[in-house]
Amino acid sequence: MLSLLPIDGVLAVIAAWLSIGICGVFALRRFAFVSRVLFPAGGLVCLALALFALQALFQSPQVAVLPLGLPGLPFHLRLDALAAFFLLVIGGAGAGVSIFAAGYFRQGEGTPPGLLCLEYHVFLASMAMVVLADDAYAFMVAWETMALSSFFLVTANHKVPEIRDAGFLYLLVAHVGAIAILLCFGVLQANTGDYTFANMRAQSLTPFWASAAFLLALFGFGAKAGIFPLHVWLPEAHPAAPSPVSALMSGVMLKTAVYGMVRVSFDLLHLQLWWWGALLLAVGLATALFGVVFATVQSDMKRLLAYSSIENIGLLFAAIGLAVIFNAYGMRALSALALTACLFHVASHALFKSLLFVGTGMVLHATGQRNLGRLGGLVRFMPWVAWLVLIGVLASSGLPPLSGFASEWLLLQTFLFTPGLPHPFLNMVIPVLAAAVALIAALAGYAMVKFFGVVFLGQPREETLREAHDAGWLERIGMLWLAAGCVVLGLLPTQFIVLIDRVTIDLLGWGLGRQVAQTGWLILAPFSVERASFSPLLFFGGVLFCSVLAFLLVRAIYHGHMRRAPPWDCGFAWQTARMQDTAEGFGQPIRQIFEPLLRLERHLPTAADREPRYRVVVGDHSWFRLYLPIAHGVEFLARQVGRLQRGRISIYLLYSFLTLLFMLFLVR
Amino acid sequence: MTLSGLLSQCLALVLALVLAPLLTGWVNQWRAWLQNRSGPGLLQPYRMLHKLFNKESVLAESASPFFRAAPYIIFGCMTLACAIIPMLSTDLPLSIAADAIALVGLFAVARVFLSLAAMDIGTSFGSLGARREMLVGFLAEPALLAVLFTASLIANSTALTTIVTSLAHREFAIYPSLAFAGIAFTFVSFAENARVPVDNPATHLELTMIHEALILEYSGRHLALIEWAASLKLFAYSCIGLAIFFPWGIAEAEAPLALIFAIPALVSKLAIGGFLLALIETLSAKMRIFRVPEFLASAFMLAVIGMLVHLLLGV
Amino acid sequence: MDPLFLVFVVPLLGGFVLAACGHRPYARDVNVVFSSGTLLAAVWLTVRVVAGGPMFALDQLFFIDPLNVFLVALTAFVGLTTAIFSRPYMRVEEDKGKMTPKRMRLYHSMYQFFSFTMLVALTTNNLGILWVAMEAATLTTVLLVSVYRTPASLEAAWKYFILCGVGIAQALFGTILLYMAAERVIPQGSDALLWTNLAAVKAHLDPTILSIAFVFLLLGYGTKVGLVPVHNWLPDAHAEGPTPISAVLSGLLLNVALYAVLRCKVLTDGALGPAFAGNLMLGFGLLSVVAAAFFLSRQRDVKRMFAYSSIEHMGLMTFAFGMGGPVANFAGLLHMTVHSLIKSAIFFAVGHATQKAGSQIMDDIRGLIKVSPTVGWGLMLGSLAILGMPPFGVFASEFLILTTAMRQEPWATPFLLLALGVAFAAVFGRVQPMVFGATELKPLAHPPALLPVFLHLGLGLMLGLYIPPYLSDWYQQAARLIGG
Amino acid sequence: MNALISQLVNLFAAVMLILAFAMLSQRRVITLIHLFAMQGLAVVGATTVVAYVTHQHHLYYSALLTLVLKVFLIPFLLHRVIDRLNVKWDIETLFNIPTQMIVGIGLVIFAFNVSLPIARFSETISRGTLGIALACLLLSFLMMITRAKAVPQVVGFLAMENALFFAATSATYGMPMVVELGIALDVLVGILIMGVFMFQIREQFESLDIRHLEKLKED
Repeated sequence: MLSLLPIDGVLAVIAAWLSIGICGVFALRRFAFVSRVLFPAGGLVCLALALFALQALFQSPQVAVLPLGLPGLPFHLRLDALAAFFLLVIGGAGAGVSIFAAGYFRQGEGTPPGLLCLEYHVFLASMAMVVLADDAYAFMVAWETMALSSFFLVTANHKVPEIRDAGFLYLLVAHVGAIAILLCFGVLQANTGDYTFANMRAQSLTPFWASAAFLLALFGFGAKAGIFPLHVWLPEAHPAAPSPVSALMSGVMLKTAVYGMVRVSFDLLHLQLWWWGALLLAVGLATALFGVVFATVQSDMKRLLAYSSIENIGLLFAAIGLAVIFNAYGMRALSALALTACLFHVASHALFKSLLFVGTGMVLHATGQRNLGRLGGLVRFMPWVAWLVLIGVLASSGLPPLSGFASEWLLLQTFLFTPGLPHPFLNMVIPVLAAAVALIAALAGYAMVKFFGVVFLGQPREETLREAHDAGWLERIGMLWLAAGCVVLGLLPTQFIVLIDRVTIDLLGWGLGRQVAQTGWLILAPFSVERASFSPLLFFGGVLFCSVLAFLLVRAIYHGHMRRAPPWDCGFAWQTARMQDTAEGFGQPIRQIFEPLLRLERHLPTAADREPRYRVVVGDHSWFRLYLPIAHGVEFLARQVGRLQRGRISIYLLYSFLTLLFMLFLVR
Repeated sequence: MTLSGLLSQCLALVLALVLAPLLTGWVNQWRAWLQNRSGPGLLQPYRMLHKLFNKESVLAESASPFFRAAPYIIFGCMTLACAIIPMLSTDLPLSIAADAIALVGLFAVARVFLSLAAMDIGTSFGSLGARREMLVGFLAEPALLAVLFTASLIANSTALTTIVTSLAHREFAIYPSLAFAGIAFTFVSFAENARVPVDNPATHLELTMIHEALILEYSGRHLALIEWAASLKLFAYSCIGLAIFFPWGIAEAEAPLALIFAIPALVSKLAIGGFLLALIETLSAKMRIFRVPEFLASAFMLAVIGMLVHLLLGV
Repeated sequence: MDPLFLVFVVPLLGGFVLAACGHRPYARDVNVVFSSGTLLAAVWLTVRVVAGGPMFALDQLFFIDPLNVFLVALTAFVGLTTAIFSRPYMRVEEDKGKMTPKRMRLYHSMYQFFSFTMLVALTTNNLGILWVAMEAATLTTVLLVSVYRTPASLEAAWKYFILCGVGIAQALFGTILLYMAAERVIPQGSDALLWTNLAAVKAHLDPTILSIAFVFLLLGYGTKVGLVPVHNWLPDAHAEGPTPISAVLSGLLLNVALYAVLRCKVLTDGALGPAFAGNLMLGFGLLSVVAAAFFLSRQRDVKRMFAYSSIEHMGLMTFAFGMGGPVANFAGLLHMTVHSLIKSAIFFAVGHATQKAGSQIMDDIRGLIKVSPTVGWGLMLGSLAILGMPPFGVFASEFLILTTAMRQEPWATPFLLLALGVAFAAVFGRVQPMVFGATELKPLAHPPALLPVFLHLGLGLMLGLYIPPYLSDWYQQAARLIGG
Repeated sequence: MNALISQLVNLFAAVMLILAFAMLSQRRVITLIHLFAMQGLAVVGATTVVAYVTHQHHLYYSALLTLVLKVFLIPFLLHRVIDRLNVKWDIETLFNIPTQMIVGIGLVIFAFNVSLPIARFSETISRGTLGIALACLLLSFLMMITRAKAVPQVVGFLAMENALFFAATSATYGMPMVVELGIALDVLVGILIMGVFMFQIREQFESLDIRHLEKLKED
């Protein structure tokens, strides 16, 4: 083990995944073997990956060349700090999800289990390869393989037309994005014909071409990440996929887009322009606001979480934008802070979003319901799931002392440092944007309270919910692992920042690690304690201490008597579970406030209706204002082009004739 | 951590726990007087707490453990909040645990737990209250943060102690940005502490109630803790406001003896603040719940304008 | 015995033998036997050329260099797999009564003659013979396309005949002009139509004549390549002929035509520099890619759709060769290879699928994965591969083409991006419901031939992940020949 | 002598061009076939003259081949076809004849213009003929475009082949014999297949009007 270089270990992990997948093909319909042996094995391999990545973080970059790929362009692999960090995220979140998946997959859901196993592990392996790739070809192959394998996973239950449509939309956007990334690499290789990243780093492009590369990367990676307005596939694909797959897609796969963005902007491009950062920031915040508003008005659990992922991705892009702005002005320390915030949030989001998605998966299995309006009160029947999901919910709301808060805290700190920027406009606008981030974070809390409150608390809205069963032991282990990750990351951010430090030093030549280490392990203070400090352990300890003390004192001084009685509810005599707020009701204030952002279709009952029904459909403007016009445009053009082929042979001959004349005229 | 630091920390904590109900009583008393009522007396909150603690707790049949844990957590959060706000002295060992942003996070934790607990029983009023509380919260929280950001930008720090130190002990300067921030903060405090014009703590009117709807199902010691926590919240908010906008009298870390003068200063400032609060409450009318977002949005805007003013003028 | 000789003789003999016995039940196997004979001969020839370098035969009338030998091998290979595929396929067609024994005889015999003409076209050194072989290939395939004798197939064949006849006539005019230019610089006595002779003096050829000649040649052979706007015969011919013929038309004949264009381009480049021919090909290529993408999005007939996809890919290759340079030429050749492999595999799968559904209309084909998972996966993977999804080889070549274009012809990339996106939406949006979802289709009477499908897909996959060194050497030599 | 010979070739070229125009304006199928045969004869004449001047024996064979194929065999086959299918009646054109003539004149000018730079360098005896050959090619093309029936379209196609043969002979003294034979074979097989097709089209569509062949299209 000691003599094994981390990169060899990572390659072994990838090989192990692939072989597990192939085993799955051979055991195509042997459900027990696939779910009880292969998936847990995959989970253990994830853990090994996390360990190798951890080891690699503290070593100098290592390279490897695989004898695959194009002639003269074998697969170059490189394990540097950035790659190692993302591998750590993949391994960490993947381990929990894999073990959960072992208990989750049920028989008879369309695709045979063995094939699912193959697709799942190829998906994992391709994500690791994306991060590891050190040339454009290997990157693109891994990138598209990732899209493809996840597409097949999304359409696992392909008998449902909506799922097929979702898969189609997903793959289409992914493919168009991939072409943009490909073109970005085409710019970066600067006509040398050498597609290794090493060569791209060595090129110095003119600002025009560098900007072209950056914009292409933004489009390409943005499409994958779900940046507004390229997000449309996300709320369709995530609910369609089986829950562990949604967890991986939302938690991990979206992060590969962040990885790509960071890799291109900080590693492959030799310069940064401030307006790139401003653009990223604007796009990111718009995405975040859009995502969170839509999340609050959803009534489907998984769609809600999918929109919440859009929100988080927006924040991540905004953080990258800040890092780019600072770096463009040579303020490396602040750039490192922004990047640290971004990477911290990457890990944090990977954990809590995976946790939430697998939690919804449990609910879905136990109740068969995805609609929030038909759930409720599950904390009584599925306590394990409920309490573990609560951790995810708190982390996702950005509440201290969990992981979501730590990253948001770092991000807000970065925003507050911008008055030092030499650009008169930026230094004025950006701190104001911090308020927008605060608004987004608060709205995320709203969405999460709605999610948890409606699903797990209150009275069950359907009678069948009372038969819901709790998670099995494998599922519990998986969820516990993820929840523990959220807690640990939240409580010990300093230690985690030391890991991120390796990445920022690598990319920016600056890291927070030294400074953070100075103030001790207890306190997170990126610059100085006077400037800003946050100690999650003290914080948590303080709250816990006060609460426990209060509890003990109350018991000691007074008493612990308690009596159960029917709920009072202002004395209302007759109550049913239907009287609780529905999901739509809970989102109603937000719907009203942000009405211009949404596209509402209301069906209000009239006084004469015998069976009055109230229905509100929340639509996405970008779908109607952007995508449908594009689709119509394509259709229109296709109709016009179709006129070329009207079946009349004389006309065909005429084309040939005119082309001939035209070309002769041209060359004459 | 110095001995004096520990001392001021403990003193602040105890003072907060003890004085918080009194502040509530003071405000309520003044309100009664201003409305030409005789009022229940200053110490009524204490009597109330005592009564509730003694009473048996009646729990709804469907209440989950979450419902029972929430009051303690909320109380713990508010206690910690009072501990980290520099109300008497800037020499607070615990203040490293949380800066301005984390303080807002702390309030958010309490709010989320309260809302979730309200949804737990599954009554119509509970979820109504939770929804309204979160509505108020999602607008008030960023506004509060923006207020704190303005102060942070002036002080170049988000640590509360540093903010207070730099505001209180630098040479006297007029910060127009803080004026905006101050108005915004006032708005936010009204909303956050369930006061008129946003909420009326004295009624159980289903069309308007927010805070009361949340705690409908609580009784006995749980209710006592929540009420106490609410008092603590009012206290904490008042202290934040005083610390940022009227920071005079707060002891510095280097001068532990100033603590002796800090206590009366704080008490008198609180007394004036409480009176003004009661006055404004009396003079304004409760607004419709759908007006609340507008009210809070204007608070948010004011706070942002405050930041902009600071960034524009550089002061 | 000369392998080159065998490469011709085997299919020619096969054509005559099958003309005699093509209606018998065992003719299917005879067809396969002759095709495998051709493949063996082609492999032998390849080995010979790889070991010994370029070679001449029959008084320089034939010439084998790395450029055509790889196409010969590919043609023989796809010829064999298509023959294997056509065994069960045509049997079902016979059962359905669409094919009579007489037609079977015509089919089998013409199949072998068609292989023969393509192999001649590929290996000949004489541009005149090249033309003759191309015309002969048109004639044989016209008969194959019309073999069902339905109104639609007659219409398609007639259009094919007229349009390609006219196109090819233009190519002949171009060849005459080329000959005229060559006669001035090539000493009397040696044949001025031999490509090797022309290539030796290409720098001295008259640029004016060459420019006009290339216009005629490009438009002429381009008609057969299926370049927009002279592509109109292609979708009809592909959709209405028997599926094995669609497979070889798309997989092989278009390649051969493009090969002819390339041979002419080399000469034109010598006289005029790379820009002239390159720019024309860029324009045609791009126009084809874009137009085909939009055509794709309105298709209802599955074979027609994949025919348009062939136009798109031929356009992409033309674009690549138009850019020139070692990378783009390499990419173009690679694309030629993988396109023929994958596209023929798709047609194989489509053939079985249409037989199952009894219709070529895509709305009637549903849930293949349920009825026949292998056919379903074959179609799904094939479509993904042809749409440029890695790790299939089409992606490798598209990768090289797009990245090169980004710096050499950046103006074209938005169009390519648009076209590839539209094409993806069009093809995948239709293939997915065909493969996935619920269905009422019934299994086939005869087990489908899946070896060809997965053999081709496997090779396509391999070329995306790993190109064996000898193959890449071969490509690189060929790319140099084209002017890399 | 040479001048006279080259004038003779030019004369044949002019005859071809006139015949091409005549075919463009001809409405009757029978006459069209006759004109086609006459055009073939002009090609034969030109080939013989060139063969005589340049002493290239293979050109005699070529002339003979053309004579047999284009002057006798193919017109004979076409006659049989129209007898059997009874398509002697006047043909409809898609444009009216005067328009076609005007376009045709434009095409001739264009063709001459295009071939001018080539002719300038030409050393053969018939420098101007390439332009005429190109003009004939384009006129035949135009004829194919404008005719609505299958037989005239085929005749147009064959006239195009004539123009190509003429170009080959006059501009380059003929292609190598192998190629000539191959081309001739292709043309022969092609016309046979076309003949078969016409019967089948007639059978299927009960008409030789190619406007019936418009089913395969994008809708």
